[in-house]
Amino acid sequence: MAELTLGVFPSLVGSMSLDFSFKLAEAAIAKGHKVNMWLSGNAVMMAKKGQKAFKDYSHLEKRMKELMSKGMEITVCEACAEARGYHKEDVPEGMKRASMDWYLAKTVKTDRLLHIGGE
Amino acid sequence: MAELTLGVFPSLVGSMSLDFSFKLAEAAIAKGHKVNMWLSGNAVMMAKKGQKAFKDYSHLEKRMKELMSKGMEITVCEACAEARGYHKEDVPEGMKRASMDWYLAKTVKTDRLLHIGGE
Amino acid sequence: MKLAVFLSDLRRTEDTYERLKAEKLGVILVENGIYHAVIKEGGKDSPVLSKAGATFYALTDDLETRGYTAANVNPKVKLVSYGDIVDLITNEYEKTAWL
Amino acid sequence: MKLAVFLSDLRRTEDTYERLKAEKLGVILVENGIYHAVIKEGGKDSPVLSKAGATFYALTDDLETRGYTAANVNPKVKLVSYGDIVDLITNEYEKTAWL
Amino acid sequence: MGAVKLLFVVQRPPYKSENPRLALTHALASQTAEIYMDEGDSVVPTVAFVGDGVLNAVKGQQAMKTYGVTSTESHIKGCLMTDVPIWVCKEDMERLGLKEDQIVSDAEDMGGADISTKFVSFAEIQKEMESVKHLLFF
Amino acid sequence: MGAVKLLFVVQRPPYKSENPRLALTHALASQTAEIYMDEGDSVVPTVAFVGDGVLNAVKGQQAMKTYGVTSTESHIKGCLMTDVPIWVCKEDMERLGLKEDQIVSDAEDMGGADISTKFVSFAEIQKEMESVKHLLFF
Repeated sequence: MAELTLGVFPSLVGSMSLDFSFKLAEAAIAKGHKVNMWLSGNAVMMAKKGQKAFKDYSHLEKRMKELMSKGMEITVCEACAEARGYHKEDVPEGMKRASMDWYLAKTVKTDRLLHIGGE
Repeated sequence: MAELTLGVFPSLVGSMSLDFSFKLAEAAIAKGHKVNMWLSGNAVMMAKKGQKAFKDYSHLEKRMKELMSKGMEITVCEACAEARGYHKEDVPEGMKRASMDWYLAKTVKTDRLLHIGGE
Repeated sequence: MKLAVFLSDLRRTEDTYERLKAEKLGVILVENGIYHAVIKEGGKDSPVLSKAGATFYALTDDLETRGYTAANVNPKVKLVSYGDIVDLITNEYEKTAWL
Repeated sequence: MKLAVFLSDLRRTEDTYERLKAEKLGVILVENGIYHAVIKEGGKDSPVLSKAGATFYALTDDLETRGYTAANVNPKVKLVSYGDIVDLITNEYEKTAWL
Repeated sequence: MGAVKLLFVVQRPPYKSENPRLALTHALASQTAEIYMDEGDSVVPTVAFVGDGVLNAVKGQQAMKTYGVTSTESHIKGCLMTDVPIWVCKEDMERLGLKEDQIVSDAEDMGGADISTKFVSFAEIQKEMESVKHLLFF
Repeated sequence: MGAVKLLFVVQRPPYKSENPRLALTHALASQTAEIYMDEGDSVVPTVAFVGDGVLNAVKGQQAMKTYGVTSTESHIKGCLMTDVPIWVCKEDMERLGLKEDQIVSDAEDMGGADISTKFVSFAEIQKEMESVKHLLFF
């Protein structure tokens, strides 16, 4: 089985790139792969607990926790989070915060990297 | 003197549309106009206190407070804020939260509306 | 190289896409990229589908989200699931580029 | 109508822009829209500047942010400050459209 | 001021950002804005889809099934149900190869609306731009 | 694994989103990533500007003066100072009418870098795409 690393940079509520990333991670884990996820830029929105689930918006906290319970490592960019006012106490349980070198280091051993940039 | 209403929908840290909006508001107030600002979509990021000021990111909380002290009304979309996990206690002092009808109602009397959409 | 390119937009990034070359090239249409599989602007296939030697895929979920079904899809394009994309990027291609 | 159009991007929204008409039309280039005032792609002026009957403005702050100065600006385009934009939209034009 | 007309112009495709949906929810909010207004004032919105924005109005959107989110389609139906006019640009439909039967035009599954989607030329949208007080481009 | 090569490709203009800047700060993070890696492993990044992305490399950016934020230019200089190669696509410069003297090429105001910006053809970038382990498009 392969190790897949996803770097997710775009998105906020409303764009579907974060949804895409979590669905792809779910499919990869179902096939027995190891998945790492790095959230930077606007994707650090996942580092804020207590998001209200409206039908108009995708709500990914529950799915994220399931994937973490199945071994997915998920880390958000610490500076990107602080710049948005998301602090340590806001982080959902199991998620890590780190600087960008965490992501760079993951690229060394991972078999595949899917880096989702965009605007 | 005219009344100008700005509706600001794009942006997060990194895009410059919010910076644009606040600078334009500042210039309008300096000329004696009345300014209202509606923040929706990703622009509701202003409804979160405690954003760390990094040089890499624009940091608008201080300017926002100055403009409010000069009479600018600023209101954020309540649902957009809750969907991102920004609650009542997160709102900077002086800023209001309301539903979209606040913005619609402002369009009736305002002389000019600049609605900043985008992606 | 064996490269899987993801296109997630209807417009832009065309000039990088046009110039990119790969021994084996897969083009995976996701999000608003799926419009390239279903729209014939001015009666013509999307220029995206004219990339020589490429194999084209479109994500069914993203097609359905936007109101399209298999019946609308250009015959050059294969429909895939999330699981299929995982297989493509782990087995068929070695590198990925999300344009 | 007297319309002030804001362009904030280098690409896109062209088709709406091309079709828009106004008795009096001001085109205000802000953010990445300023590139239309300074870049000659393939040696030519930006098609944005060929809009008939329009008056063109570019925001100096946004020009300087991106490394350009008055010396680079197409002679069709007037440089403006934030204060000038306030005057334009309150005195010269009646409606605004941020494309 | 009486009744003030607004034109919401949606020019970008759906699901890339929340803005096309926000155009619809904001137009809908015209119905409840009176609490902030003086007696006799009101807001009268029209929503026009132009350019790639017409893709927002393609029917059969399965966003709830695939991603668990409300589709843009259902927001359009919500507008029709509350008499907010929905216009779709004919020239852009033609350019993108879209037929009228591919477009959301009523809200039968919500009980039926009194109005249906209007297929208009850009010239009609241009005329509306001239007649409204304010323009909101999304 | 030894030294693993990465190519960061920036294809969009600056200041519209933070991504072009994040490409540069992430490339720079290769310098400090060892703490998470095994002995002997390292990451070797190259940053290439292509398409409209070459506009990131125009010199004289006054973002600190105008908006109080670090310019993309200063991040490019930061990369040069720490020996992260910066490449700019020649064909795209030509298309956009940019001359070499308009492009950030050294970091003299930061004390001077040992390397300078390389002006390359797309073919060279293509070759680098083939030789690296992973691609990161911004």
